Formats: sequence, C-alpha cells, structure tokens
Amino acid sequence: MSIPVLEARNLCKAFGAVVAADDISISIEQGARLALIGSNGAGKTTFVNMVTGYLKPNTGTILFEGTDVTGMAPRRITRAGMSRSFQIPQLCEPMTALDNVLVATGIAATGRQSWFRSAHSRADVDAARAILDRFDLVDYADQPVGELPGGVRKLIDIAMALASKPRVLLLDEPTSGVSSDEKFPIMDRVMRALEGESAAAIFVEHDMDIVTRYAERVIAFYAGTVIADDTAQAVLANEDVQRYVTGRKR
Amino acid sequence: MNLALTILIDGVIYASWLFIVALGLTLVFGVLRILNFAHGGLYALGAYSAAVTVGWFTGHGLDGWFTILAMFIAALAVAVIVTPIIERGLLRFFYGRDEVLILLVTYAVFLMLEDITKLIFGVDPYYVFEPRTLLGNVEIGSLFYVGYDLALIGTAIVCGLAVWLGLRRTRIGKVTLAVIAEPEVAATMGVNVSRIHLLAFGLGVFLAALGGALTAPLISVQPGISVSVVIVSFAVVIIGGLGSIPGAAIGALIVGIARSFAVYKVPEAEIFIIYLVMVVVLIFRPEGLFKPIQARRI
Amino acid sequence: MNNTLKVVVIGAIAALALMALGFAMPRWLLFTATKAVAFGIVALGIVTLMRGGLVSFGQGMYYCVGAYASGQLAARYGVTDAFILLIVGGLGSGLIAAVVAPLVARYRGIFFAMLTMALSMVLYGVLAKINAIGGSDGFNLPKPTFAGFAPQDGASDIALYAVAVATASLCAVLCRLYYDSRPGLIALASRENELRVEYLGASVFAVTARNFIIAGVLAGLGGTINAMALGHVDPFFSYWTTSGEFVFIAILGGYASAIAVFGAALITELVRSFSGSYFPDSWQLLLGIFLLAVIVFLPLGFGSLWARRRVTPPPADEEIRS
Amino acid sequence: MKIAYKALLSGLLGATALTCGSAAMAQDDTLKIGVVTFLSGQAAQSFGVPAADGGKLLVAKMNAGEVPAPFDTVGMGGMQIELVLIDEAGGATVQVQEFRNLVQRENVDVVVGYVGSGDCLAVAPVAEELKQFTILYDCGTPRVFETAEYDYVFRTAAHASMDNIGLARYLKAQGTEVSTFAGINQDYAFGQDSWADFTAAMAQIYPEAEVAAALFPAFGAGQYGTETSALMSAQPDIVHSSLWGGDLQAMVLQALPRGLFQRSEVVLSAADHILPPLGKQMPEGVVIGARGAYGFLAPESDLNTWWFDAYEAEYDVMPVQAPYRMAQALLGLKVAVEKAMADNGGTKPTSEELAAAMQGSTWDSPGGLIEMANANGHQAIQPTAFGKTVKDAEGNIVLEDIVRFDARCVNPPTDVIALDWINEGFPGAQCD
Repeated sequence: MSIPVLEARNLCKAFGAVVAADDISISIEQGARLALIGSNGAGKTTFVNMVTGYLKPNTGTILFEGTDVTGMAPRRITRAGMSRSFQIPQLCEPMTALDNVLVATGIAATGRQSWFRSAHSRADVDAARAILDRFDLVDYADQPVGELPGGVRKLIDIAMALASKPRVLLLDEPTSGVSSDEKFPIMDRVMRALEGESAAAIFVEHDMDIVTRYAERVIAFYAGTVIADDTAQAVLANEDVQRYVTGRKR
Repeated sequence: MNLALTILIDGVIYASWLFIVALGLTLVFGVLRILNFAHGGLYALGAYSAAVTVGWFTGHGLDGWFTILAMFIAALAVAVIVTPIIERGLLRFFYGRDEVLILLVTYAVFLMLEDITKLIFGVDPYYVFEPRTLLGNVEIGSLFYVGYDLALIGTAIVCGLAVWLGLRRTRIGKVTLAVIAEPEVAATMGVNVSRIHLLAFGLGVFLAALGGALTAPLISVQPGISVSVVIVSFAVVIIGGLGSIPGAAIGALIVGIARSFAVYKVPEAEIFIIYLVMVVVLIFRPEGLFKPIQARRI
Repeated sequence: MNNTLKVVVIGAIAALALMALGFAMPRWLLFTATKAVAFGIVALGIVTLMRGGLVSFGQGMYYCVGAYASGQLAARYGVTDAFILLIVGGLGSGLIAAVVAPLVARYRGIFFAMLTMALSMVLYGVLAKINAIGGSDGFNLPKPTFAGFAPQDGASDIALYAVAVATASLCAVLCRLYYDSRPGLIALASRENELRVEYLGASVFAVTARNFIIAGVLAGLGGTINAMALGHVDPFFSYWTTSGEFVFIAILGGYASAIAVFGAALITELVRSFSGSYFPDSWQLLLGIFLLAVIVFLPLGFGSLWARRRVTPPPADEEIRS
Repeated sequence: MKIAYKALLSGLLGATALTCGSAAMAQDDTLKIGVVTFLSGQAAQSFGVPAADGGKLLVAKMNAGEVPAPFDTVGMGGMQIELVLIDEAGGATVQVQEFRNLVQRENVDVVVGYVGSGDCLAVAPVAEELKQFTILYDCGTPRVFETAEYDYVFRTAAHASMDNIGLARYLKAQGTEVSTFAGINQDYAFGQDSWADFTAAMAQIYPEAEVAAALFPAFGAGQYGTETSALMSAQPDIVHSSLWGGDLQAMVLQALPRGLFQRSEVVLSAADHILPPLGKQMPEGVVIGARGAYGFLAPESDLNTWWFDAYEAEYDVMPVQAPYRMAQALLGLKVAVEKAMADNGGTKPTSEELAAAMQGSTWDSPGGLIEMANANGHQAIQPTAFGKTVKDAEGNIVLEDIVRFDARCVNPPTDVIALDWINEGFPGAQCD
C-alpha cells in the first residue's frame, strides 16, 4: 500500500475548556473524494484549520506525503501542496475575477518574479482564463468579485485554491450560503474541474444529498472525535451518525 | 524624602491628567473606530470655555466651589455645542471607512479648530486662578503639593470608574457594548445605533473638554496648547490598547511614571521617553497591553 | 515587454517636458516645484505601502535619515555632487528601513502607523540632542554640484530641479512597473485580503517588508533633494508633522497612480503657500477645508480621476488584443 | 496616463500664469517689507503677534510722519511702507520656501523677520544666495554669524549670550550668594544654549557654585509638576530658566503655590512678556530679563516714552520685548534706507546699497543705542538691564533694583565666539 497523501495522528485541540479535537487520527489516500460531516461545533472546521496551519494542535502530528507539517504556517503548507477554500469566500473584493485568479497563479508560479514583466502578460492571462473556464466562469472574468453572486464567489474561491495544483484540496462548506438549486451545479463544476487532477478533495458538508452524491468516503465528527469513517452509505446508516449528525433515519 | 515616592507621586499626578484626556480618546475609538486627532482641539476649546465660564461665575459673585462647577458646565457646554456639528455634520459620513483615512479627516478638523478657536478667543491668554486655591497645599515629605493637583488623581479615578461601570451596569452602557461587538446585529435588534454613536462621541468630547477645563488653572490658556496633548494621549491609548479603558489607565501610569523617572534620572531623555516606551510596548505587545486577541472567522 | 517600454517612454517624455517647463517657470515656483517633487517622491513611497494596505506616519524618519546622511557628507566632508549625495541618501535610508522593516512588517492599520511615528519621534529626540550635528537647529550644507559643474544663481536652481524631476521620473517609472508586475499585483492583493494571500502561499510579511524598504529608499531620495534645495537640515525633518504632510499628499494622490502624488504635492504646496501669504491668520482653516474637500469629493485621491481603471486593471490589455 | 501629465502640465502652466499676473513691478514710491513672525502656535501670543502689532503701529506712524525726531521724516526716505505679513509656523523648510516666495513672488524690498533660531540659521544662507537684504530681528542663537559670514544678512538685536552673561553679572551686582544653582530650560537649541552660557558665566563669576540639577522639559510640555518637585528637592540657591511664553507661565503658575519661589531665587532670562498677562499672579523677588532693556527695563528717553505710550494707547497693554525688537529693526532700517538714498541720489536703494548703509551703523531705539558692532558690522550689540519683581502700592507687579549693563559689558568683542569669551573670563569687557 502506498503512503497516504495526508495523515493526521492523535490530533488534540482545546479552546479553554472546550475540546474541539480529541485524539483524531485520519488517513487519506491519493485522489480521495472525502466528506467531513458533523453538527456545528463537532470539530470539522477545527480539523481543517489544523491541517492547513491556521490552528496549531495541542498534541498530535500531521503528515503530508510523509513529511511532518504540524504547526507550519499556512503559506508553507500551501507551498508543500495542500490548499484550501473557505466557508466565507476570501477574495480581493474590488479586483476582477481574473485578477483574483492571476494573484493565485502568480503566487503559485515558481521561479524568479520579475518586476519588469507585467502581471497581465498574455501567457499569464491565458492561463488564468483557462482556470476560470474550467469552472464556467469566463463570463465573469472582468467583473469585480465584490459584485458577483454568492455561488460564483464560492467557485472563484475554489478556483484560486486549485491554481497551485495541490495534491490535497480542502473545501470548507463549498455549498453553504447558496440557494439549494445552486448546490448541485456548483458541486458538479467543482468535481469536473478536479477531473484529471490527482488531488484528493476533502469537503466539509452539511447537506447529506451532496455527501451521498459526491463523496466516496465520509468521516463523521461528534464532540471532537471521529465517530464513523467508511463509505458514504455505511456512515449514513450508522446509528450514532443518525443520532448525533443527521438527526433522522433515512 | 524618598526619591522613589516623589517620582511616583509626580508620575501619578501627570498620569491622572493624561488619563482624563486619553479616556475620551479610547472611548471614541472603542465605539466609533475613530482615532480622533481633533481631540486636542476640543481639549483647548474646553480650556478656553472654562476660563470664560469661571470668569463669568466669579464676576457674578459665584466664587469658591462654584468655580469647580463652572468648569464642568464649560466642558458640558462644549460637548453639547460641538458634538452635533462634528459627529452629525461630518464624521458619520465616514463610519466604516479606513481608520487612517478617518484619522486624516479628524486632522483636518483639528486644523480648522485651531484657527476657529483663535478667531473666537483671540491670541491673548486667559487664566483661571481660583479653583487651584480652593484645596490648599499638602506637605508630603519635604515637598509641598497643591491639593488641586492631588485631587486630579481622584477625579481621574472617578471619571474612569464612571465610564467603565456605566458601560457595564447601565442599560445604555450594555447597548453600547453590544454596538461595539456586533453593530449589524445590534441594528437589526432595534438599537438606534446612530444615537449610540452620537452619545459616545459626545462623551468623548466632554472628556476632552473636561481635561482642558481641569488643566486651565495650571496653565496660561493660549494658542498652541492643543498639539502636544494629542500626541501624548495617542501614545497612552496605543500603549494601553485602543478602545480599552483599563488599558488607557495603565498606559497613562506607565507614561507618567516613565516621564517622571526621566526628569529625575535622565533629563536628557525626557523629550523622547514617551515614544521610546511606546516603541518598546508595541514590540512586545503589537496591539497594546489590553487588546483581546480576536480570532478571525474564516 | 510592451508595458515596460510604454511606461519607460511615457516617463522619459514626461521628464523632458517637465524639465523644459522648468525654464519657463518663475524662480519661486521653480523652488516650490523642486520641493514638491521631493515631497512627491517620499509620498510615492507611502503610496507603495498603501498598495500593500498600510500607511506609515513615520516616513519623516527616512526622509530625515537621507537628508542627514547626504547633508553630513556635504557639510563635513565637502562631497557636494548631487548624484553621489542622492545615492548615499537613498541607500542610507534604505539601509535603516531594511533594519526596521522586520520589526514593523507584522503590524497593521493604526498600529503600524503609530509605531512608525513613534520611531520617527525617537529619532527626532535623539538628533535634537546631538550638538555635533547642530542639535535642534540642524546644520547648513553647501550648494550641490552636478558631475563637476557648479552652476551659479538661477542655473543652480534649474539644475537641481532637473535632477529632482529626473529622479522622480525614474522612481515613478520603476514604481509603475513594480505595481504592474506580478509581485505588485500580489502586494495589491494583500491590501485586500491578507489571509487569502497567505493561504495562496505568499508571505504578507515579506511583501510589507519589501514595500517598506522601497518606501525608505524613496523617502531618503526626497530628503536628499530637499536638503540640497534648502541648504539646511534639522531634526524637524523627522517630526510627526512632516510625516503627516507626506501622508496628506499620498492620500490626496491616491494609491491608484504613481504620478498623481507629484501633482498632489505641488497643489498642496501652492495651496499652503498662497493661503499662508494672503490669509496668514487663517491658513490652517483653509488647509483643513481643502483636505476635507479632497477626502469627500475624491475619496481615492486625484489619481482616481484618471486611473480608476488601474485599481482593477482590465484583463484585455493591449497585449492580448494585439 | 497621458491625461495625467496633461493635468499636471496645465496645473503648472496655470500657476505660472497666475504669478506673471500678480507679480506687478514694485513701485518706486513704496517700500515693500516682508515681515515674518509667529502668527500661530506657541510663540504667537508671546512674541509673534505683539511684534507684528508693534510693526504695524510703527509703520503707520512712520507713514504719517508721526515718529519723534530724528525719525520724523515721512515713511522711509519719503517712500510709503507696505507690510507683507507671513506666519513663521511650520519649521525651517517652510520658512526657506516662504522666504523665496517673498523675494521672488511678492517682490519685497526687504525681509524683516524670524524669532526661531533654526529659521534664522536656515534663511540666512538663502538670503545671501538671493542677494536679498534681510534683517533678523529677534532670534537668539549666536551661531548665525559665528559659523558663517554674510553680506546681506543683519541682526539688529544682540544674541542670547548677552542675556545669560547679564543674569550672572546681575546676581553679583546684587550681592546674591550662590553656592548651588539649577536650571530648567526647554529641550531645543535656545534652551540648551542659554543653559550652557549661564553655567559658563557662573563658572567665571561664581567659581565655587555647583550645579544642583539641569532639567530639559520638552518644548510646549505644559506640565511642570515633576520638574517643580525635582527643583525643590535639589534646593538650589538659584533656579535659572530661559523658558518663555505659555511654557513659562504654566511653570510659574504650577510652581508658585508649591513654594519654589520661596525656596529658591528664580532668575528668568527672557520673561518680561509674561508680566502684563500674569499681573498680580506673578510672585515677588523674581529676577527678570527681557533680552534687552525693554518695557519696565527701558531707559528713560523721549523716544521710549513716545513708543511706550503709543503702543499702550493702541493695544491697551504695555509693550514687551517683541515689539521693542521689531521697532529697533524698523528704525534701523529707516536709518539705513535714508542713508543709502542720501548716497545714491534719492532713488530707491538696492539690497547692496542697503547692506552698505546698515553695516556698522548705529541708531537710537526705545531700548537704547543699537550698534552694529560685531560680525563685521552685521551683528548688533545693545545695552541690557535686569530687575526684580516687586508689588507697588496698588499691588501691581513692577520691577525694582534695576541694574543696567553697557553693551560691551555683556556682549563679546567683535569676532569672538561668545562661549569662548565667557570661558576666557570676559577679556576686554567694559563694565563701568
């Protein structure tokens, strides 16, 4: 068996008296399509934040492709090959969609960053447009992102995270805050964009319809612990999950 | 007499004066996110109106303790007249804008206040002698202190506690805290946010003017008194943590005692000791001493 | 390379045009224009910082370091060549900025502004103490020479003006190229959303430190030009009101443009000077009204009058269309 | 971007046009004098505005020919005088710029100005470069002519060394015993220099006396509680201060009830201007200097009586040092203008002619005889006086025990650095 692309070992994190992560161990294989579920405060976002370097775990180890990345700054983790999107899209509001992606591709680009080469060189703009195209966003390229609808902003946010060609992409609630009939189109576009990439996609999700349709594997959180980790079908059938997470019998 | 005690007493008197001025500054920042450069101009306005009011009172036979009352009335008058003009007429159009830009707006107000004050009161000095004679002298060790100066310590404590408790114990205070924490939520819950803003700014103006009024007996009230005050009180609120009342108190004490120490021990450093303290504090506490660390929601 | 070429050509034409204009100016305006150009260079540094989301209230410090470094070289060691002095002033202040940069680069907003201001005030206090370099009265320095030439009277004023314009044009061209480049775009992004920039893999700290050093060099160049133009340097160069004037000009110019600050500096100087001459008792009132009017009517500065496009550069640049 | 340059260009052209329109040629029958002094900020009340007021008054009287003899000709050499008033606030940078504007834009014939030492030091070389006849009327630093030579720059008042040498001499003349002394001076050149001169003079006159404390509050500090405690703890016989204006008034008001003035004898080098505003609040027994024989300290003369009364009648307050020094500058200018016109056949004099006429000249002023004796005839020396505060029969503060010093008793001989002269024991001093 090959090395897991991401492995968390015995992660613990407490905020004062509140335990947000209690001995979490998760191993994620290359190219996985994984959903993290759980009610608010169960520890999903804390997990994502720890893995991407926003929070430092009290104890435990995070290995990315076998390398210890525990406590590294977010930008180093991104550089290592693991990036994330945000529940509330983190965009440069007055800048256009294209410029936002250019920022992402610009940062991701390796090699010398010349001061005498325009950021809007033909090659760079073409590459950025290609990324937008993968999300069907070319029409919005020239509009300031602050003026765009919520679903489009979500997708731009994800497109930016994908610009660095990560091996692990964490999506923090990609469909929250958008209307229910937008959810599937958004996820369809995300999944289509991921086709051909070897990236493992880990998404935090509340909508079980989304989870069943897009996740091959589901991890359920409750009170800072993992209570189930299996295929989507198996997890959603789990009694604990039904009691603490989905709150209903399917 | 014990040198340490002298340094402490002198430092605390200076700190009390600083605190009264800085309290209004930090309060206005806490509620409105405005670092108000015009605070210095309002301080000067308070000093001038105290001089005029006290003069009017004594001219009408109301001397003695009435002069203290007159100083408070003067500060109140400045607050009542000036607040609506500056807050309603100008600042409210800038809420939510970049803090540094608003600082520049208040700097413009400060410049205008300088000349307006000069146009109203002229360049000749004004004096307020009487209040400082009311409390007599106190001998501590081999030194005499003026009772009025020592009473500034009490006044500062009363002002600080009144504002601090007022925010925590009264209804309007709790509403104000809600506006500070979650302005949008407070507005949707029916809080009249603009009224809170007006009140908070008014209280800030009152405290600035009161600082000036209480200082008037110590100085000759004339053009140029506003500038040094505002920079020093900026240092105090930055050291303490912007928007924090206990921070302003601690900041004032640190600055006051550091300055007093410098006067006795390293007089050459007095001119920049305050800024040096500010640099050192900021290096170790990037947002001042009393800034709760706020995790950003992502 | 089209963009580079375009910016350089425009910069060169503008420099030549402004130099030619120098011959047509009355002498008092020549001096005011030289001073305004120097102030504009310092303000350009603040504009660079503003593009990274920060405003320094302590640029007077680097302005002062540049002026003192070059001024001492001229007054004490007799080095009067304007070009050498500019290099020394720019590098000297850049060096100090590089030392300070790691200290201030993690600060944001008002705290960055106040920390930089406090540092400049410490320098002010220290310089006012050192009698060997004139204490609070400062010192005078000899007239500059220009690569061996020592022009007299009016010619000297024009020569210095030309050097100032050339320096400013070079700075503006380099800044424009930097703003348009990839690192420049990333700096602009960190103004809008630091968190995102960090999560994309860039260091906002490094962006800030870089901008701060650039601003330091620019302030040093401005300080050197003004030291030469005034023939006098004093600790007031590092006083907070001096820094405040730079911020004033930078806000007036706005962060969209690399050249608006120069117009803003000249207009500010003229407004201040004329109101000071004709309304000596109420020029502060007029200056305050002027400042408020600009903030209210041109919130993004003069630069926004023509450079709004630049804030959100359109994707279809000429390079794509061609 | 093209539009930008166009906007900039049109702005510049517009400004150019504006100047060309306004720069009307100066008339031959008026003398345009640029007067630069503080109209805002800390020095406005104590120095700037009274000096400007005094200048306006004297010019009005000159234009009307109402000044007593020998200054009773109309205007200056028959020319009417026009004043252009400029605020000195903003530091040396702004003042160099405004000086150029005065000369090159406003086309003034003469510049009279500068209270701030830094402004004088910065403006002097520019005046020289522009070949502009310029009178420094007030600033105190000895460095102006000690570190450079000028052809076009004159200072019509003695520099500040006189004030502190005089203070030490006054103490000796009064028989004051001094074993320790302390100083409180503002932390900028004037304060530091004043203290250096005073300690040096004390070392000569009171070689046994020791410094008990040397305090340097910031300029404009306004709060002197700590300093007062420090001075009182040190218990010196003498407290020296060159504080002035609002700072000095605040220091007096704060220290007075705490007994500093009982514990030590306070000597103030430049304090006369706080007597009228403070009135009865001023303590008794304080030694007061005025940086010259001005106001209470002025010698009896018809000119002084006329000046004192005219100023008091106009402004309802007695004239203090600032208007006196402005008056002595303008009177000296009048003498120079008329002398130059006598030499050149009656046309309006050039800067060169004015400089030649003023160099080494002498004239009477309300404060006594002004002699342009030092720095090759560019630096004035003048007599000075000191006195001690006392209440008169009505309880008003006046000065008694007034002691006058000849100009050559308290000013160094020509071309001698003031501090060196003090340290060498005042060689060649002429005290009667």
